[in-house]
Amino acid sequence: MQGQNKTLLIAGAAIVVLIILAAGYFLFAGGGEQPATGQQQEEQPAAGQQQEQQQQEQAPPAEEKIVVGATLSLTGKYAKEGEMSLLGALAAIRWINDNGGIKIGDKTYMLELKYYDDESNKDRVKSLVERLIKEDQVQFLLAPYSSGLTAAAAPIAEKYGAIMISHGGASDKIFQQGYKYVVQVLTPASRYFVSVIDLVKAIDPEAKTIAIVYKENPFSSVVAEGAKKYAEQQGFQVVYYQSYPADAQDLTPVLQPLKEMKPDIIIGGGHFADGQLLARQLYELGIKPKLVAILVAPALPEFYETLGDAAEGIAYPSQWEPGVKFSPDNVPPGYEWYGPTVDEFLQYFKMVAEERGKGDLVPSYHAADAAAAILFLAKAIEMAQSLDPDDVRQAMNDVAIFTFYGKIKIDPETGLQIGHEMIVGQWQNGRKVIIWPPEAAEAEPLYPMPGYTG
Amino acid sequence: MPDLNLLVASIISGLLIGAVYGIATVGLNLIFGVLRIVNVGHGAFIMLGAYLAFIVYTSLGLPPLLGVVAGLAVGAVLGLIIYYLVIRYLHDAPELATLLATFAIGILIQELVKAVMGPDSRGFVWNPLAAYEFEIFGYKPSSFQILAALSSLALLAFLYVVIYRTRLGLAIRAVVQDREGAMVVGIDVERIYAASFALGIMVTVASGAILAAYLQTGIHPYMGEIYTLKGFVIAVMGGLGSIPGAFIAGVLFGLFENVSYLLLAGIEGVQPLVLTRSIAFLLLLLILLVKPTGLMGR
Amino acid sequence: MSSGREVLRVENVTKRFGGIVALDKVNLSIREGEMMSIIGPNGSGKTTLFNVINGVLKPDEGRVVFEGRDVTELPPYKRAAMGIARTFQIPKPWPNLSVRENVAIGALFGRLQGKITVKEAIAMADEIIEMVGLSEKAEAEAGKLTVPEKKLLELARAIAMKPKVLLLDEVVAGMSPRDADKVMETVVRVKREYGIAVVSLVEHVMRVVARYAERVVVMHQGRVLVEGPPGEVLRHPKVVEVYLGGEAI
Amino acid sequence: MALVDPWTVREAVRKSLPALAIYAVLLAAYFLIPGKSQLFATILFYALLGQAFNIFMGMTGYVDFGYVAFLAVGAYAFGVTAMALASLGSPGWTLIPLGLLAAAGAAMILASMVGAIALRLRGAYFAIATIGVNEGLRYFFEGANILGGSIGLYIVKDLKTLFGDEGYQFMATIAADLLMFGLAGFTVLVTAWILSSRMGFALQAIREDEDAARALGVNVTKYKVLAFMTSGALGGMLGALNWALKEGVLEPETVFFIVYTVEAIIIVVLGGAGTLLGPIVGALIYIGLNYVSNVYAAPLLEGIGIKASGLHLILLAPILIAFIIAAPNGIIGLLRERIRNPTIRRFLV
Repeated sequence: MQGQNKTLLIAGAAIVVLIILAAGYFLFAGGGEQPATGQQQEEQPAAGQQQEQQQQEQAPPAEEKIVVGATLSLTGKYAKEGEMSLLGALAAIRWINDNGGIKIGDKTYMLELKYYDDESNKDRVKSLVERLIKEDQVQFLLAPYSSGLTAAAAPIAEKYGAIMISHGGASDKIFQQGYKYVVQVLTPASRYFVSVIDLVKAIDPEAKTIAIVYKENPFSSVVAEGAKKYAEQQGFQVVYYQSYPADAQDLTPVLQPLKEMKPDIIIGGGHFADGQLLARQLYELGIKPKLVAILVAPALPEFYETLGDAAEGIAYPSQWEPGVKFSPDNVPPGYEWYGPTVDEFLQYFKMVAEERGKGDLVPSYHAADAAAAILFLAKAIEMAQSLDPDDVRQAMNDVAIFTFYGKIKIDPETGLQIGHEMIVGQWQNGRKVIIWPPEAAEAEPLYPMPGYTG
Repeated sequence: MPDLNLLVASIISGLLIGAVYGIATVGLNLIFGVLRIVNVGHGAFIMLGAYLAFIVYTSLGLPPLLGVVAGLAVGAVLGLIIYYLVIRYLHDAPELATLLATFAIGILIQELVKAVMGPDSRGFVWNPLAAYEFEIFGYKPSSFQILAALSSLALLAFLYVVIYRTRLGLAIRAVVQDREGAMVVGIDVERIYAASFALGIMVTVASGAILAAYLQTGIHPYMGEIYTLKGFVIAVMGGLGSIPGAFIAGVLFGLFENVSYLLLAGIEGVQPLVLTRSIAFLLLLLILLVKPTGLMGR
Repeated sequence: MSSGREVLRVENVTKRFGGIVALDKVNLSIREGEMMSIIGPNGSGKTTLFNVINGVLKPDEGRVVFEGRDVTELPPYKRAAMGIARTFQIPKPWPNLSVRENVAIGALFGRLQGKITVKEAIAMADEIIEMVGLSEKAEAEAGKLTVPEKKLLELARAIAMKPKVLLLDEVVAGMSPRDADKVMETVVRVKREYGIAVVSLVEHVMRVVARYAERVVVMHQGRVLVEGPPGEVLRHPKVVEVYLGGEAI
Repeated sequence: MALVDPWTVREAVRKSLPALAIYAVLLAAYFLIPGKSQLFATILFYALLGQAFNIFMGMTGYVDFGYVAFLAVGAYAFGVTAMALASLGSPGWTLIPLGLLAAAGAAMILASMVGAIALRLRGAYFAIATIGVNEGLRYFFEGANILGGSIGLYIVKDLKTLFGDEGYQFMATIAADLLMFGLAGFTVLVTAWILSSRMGFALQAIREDEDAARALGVNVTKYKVLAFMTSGALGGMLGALNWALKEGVLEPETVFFIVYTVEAIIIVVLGGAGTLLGPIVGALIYIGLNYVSNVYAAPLLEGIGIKASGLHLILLAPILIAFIIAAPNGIIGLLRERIRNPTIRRFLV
């Protein structure tokens, strides 16, 4: 009995192991031990579809290429940002390739994007990042969206020494954790409202009180904290500082006291849906300060489509707007021009969007953020004259470029972005216009907002 | 002491949104009552209804509340399809299997809607009676909020008529009470299941349209998730399977969320609106402590 | 006739449900190794009495004394561990567990709770299953048994608890006379072997009562009407009147 | 009562062998298959999530919809311990035992508090009351600004203080995964022991018919609470390892994310509730399918011109539905029904 048991045990265990191995083989056949060129996933271009953009942005043959990896949130709560990031990155890559690629010594490299959907879920990110690095042989990565996802990816990228460029949604705190290879191209969350506050201070010495109403979320809480601190430094009085839960459907309770309080300025918001709600309910409740500035939501065309009159006069801090006037002619001292002009970027964006059946999309700043990450990387590689991540990371410290996106320059110590500045946009007569900084402005600020009664 | 005007405002807006919460939960409860299935994809159907209202208004130029009619129609078709394609096979399966199935259905609907409508957050402005001012004890709710709450009541009345005044309703109630008994007296339980599932989905999709008319912003493929959660809580608060219970609990939930804000607003150093969520869930636990089967559960 | 010492005493137990008095000052005493039948029409309070004895219900007044200890406030599982076992009118085996597992759980959590290993419990289960004649079904899922088999299983499960008092709720209802006899023979054997006191509830099957019971208690509208040996009781005029509707057996 | 009854021990060992074998294969794959270690770590995480969840849900039939709260609380407890030890200047290794202890302890405290209220409830009422606990806690962290409020707790710096830069790298990538393998082995043994002991029988009786179990002498409350606390403690340690140690950033929004509970349910149901192998098989299928559809299938479809973000979920959802219709009792359940061979059946535990 006992001896028989043992045999059975061993036999059974063997069977289980075999099943698992077989399943494993089935699952991973085609992965694993291929030569590591980063090309095995490439599809043959179908006949007649020469420039068909596939999941990998294909490089013209006979040239070497550099694969940039990305985990993008194409599904889940960051799906909108993910879509924009994808198109923005593709547009920048296409522009670089069409303009001679990246030269290292006498070799020319074409860029290529390899990406997967991370479902906005941090427990998907890890295996995908590792796959990008180890199997797709990627050494340069666009970081996933949001600080939670970035934190999940960072240790793995660090382990393999791959560079991760943050292009969205990450809290400043990520850059205080001592990661060596994580750098940022967009203005950090804590400085989102700096330009708005500067604007008010510059044009209205009378304005003294600010109310902050924000969404309780890792990103917008940092934005609000930063805004409060900066406003107080600038001599404003923050008279109201309240948040609402991430999925709030009704902000009336938080907004009601503002009717009596009559702050000069109201700033806040968080994301797409709640930003619309905030603007809408301020309007419904008849709360009319001199200026309302809201995060994220107003930057999209849907904001006006959704709200109509309620959108009129709403300002917003933005990383970038299609109307910006950054050009090779107004490069600030200490910076050098790099990459496409604004028009070129818009044109390339349209091109890649059309190929994916999204021709009518207008790029949001999330698209520009991702494109900026690509440009920053390309410039750093060129400066390093090397594909070694350590060299490139070193070179990134010295990159100071002026692009269609504005200034890009990082803090060598932390990787935090210190060059790029927010601009301020505003809805005027159903159109988004840039109102700040003055050198980029398309129109005078509509100030105070329509309906302000004092 | 909270300001009296604020209190009145909170109560009224709580009642209005509460009616919408209530109707948005009734379908969940109907399906649970008859089929013993917890529809984890509930929110996806609400999201679908919200998009219907959006399309009815922005593409057809009709009042978004007509999305309720579209919702009933779409819900009926969808409900039957899902029932005969999936749910039918899961009668004898453990309860949890249906949980997985409805979750997958929810994901599928979300992703298909996203493929068609895009990931953007949509909305519209619709205030048909903007010229009139409604004033209840000094509080002025918008006309669309009142209309949405009234539509909730109308939809509830529709459901009431179906369940208490028709042969189908009688059969449904018989199955809820005792399915073996119903079978013995010659009720085709299979068909009643199908009909109840479809009816539940109909009401849920239609309630999504009402919700959209009330909120008018934030219509996106993932908007439903919070309503799945709230729906569960409200359903249990009211007593699983009880339709009036669901509605009453919905109203209570809305009321409580709003009024508890005023109490919390006095506490230093906290974020009252965020904490109202904690309080609402605490209320659920308290109710269940006193009555483990919810307010109107058996 | 049994003359053992008293194991269970029900004292002045009253239980009300709203306005209905389900049990009205009921007094009962059961001795070791005794076989008692409680009869009474539907609604006479028999099952309520069982529920009070076994702890599912708490009485409004009165107390339940088991082996000289007041157990009125104890939860069912503690009473089960002390030696009160029961079966249900509608059998409640655990449907997805095998017959063996069902019975083994009885052994593990009955009076031997904590004194028996899992292995011993399984061995004991097999023994008892054989005794009640379910050996062939030992591996089968309990849910797939026929109703009489389920009743046997419940009996086996209760026996495995090694109880001092075994409460049988309509254990032979709906069985053929042959099956009923088989079950009762088993009960009698167990009773003799282990000296268990058996209390069985019977609504209709008077033949069984007459044949196996040593003492009969008749309940009516929540009260004990008559009590005594079956021969006497079943002919008692009061019993004939209220219970048998005037017909003598 | 013999706690270490030799028969129970033998049974437990026998029952745990197949599961341990699978984990051993996973561990080998983790080291040997290049570029897939994080895939296997992810499978491991979900298998563990399913297993820890299963101890309560699979065995008692109670679905704790707020289960992720245990992981979250465990992760926070670990995080706080790390911060405390870093500020005290303790040696790095002390974090592992102390942090895990804190995580398990915090989760058990939560379990006993929740259990006191919610375990009186039955079925769906219990399920949804526990959602209330999870969401209530999350909003409490955010609204009352507990441990960083909605911004969350960042402990990477503290971990670096404790382990040094190199050491942190090792802890966050390899050591965290290895510790999770250890936890997996431990969880298998605990589960197998429960299944082979009185407790397992009691829990099964409760799952099948709680009233009958009570009448038959099972101390229903005690076993429910025991199982709940065991399940919670394992969950707490899992959260500590996978989120606190491995990622170093804890945000209420992502650690109280209810989707993890739903995924735990999916994994347990796919594999077979109440079985030891079920959650592991479920995780292999769920994460395997997700990975394959994401990494291989979706790009293939894009290659032939079908371009839609979310494509792989559109593929995955119907497959999951088909799976559950074909095997409503899970894969292990199906195999048990189909396979009559007693030798193989012995290993389908």
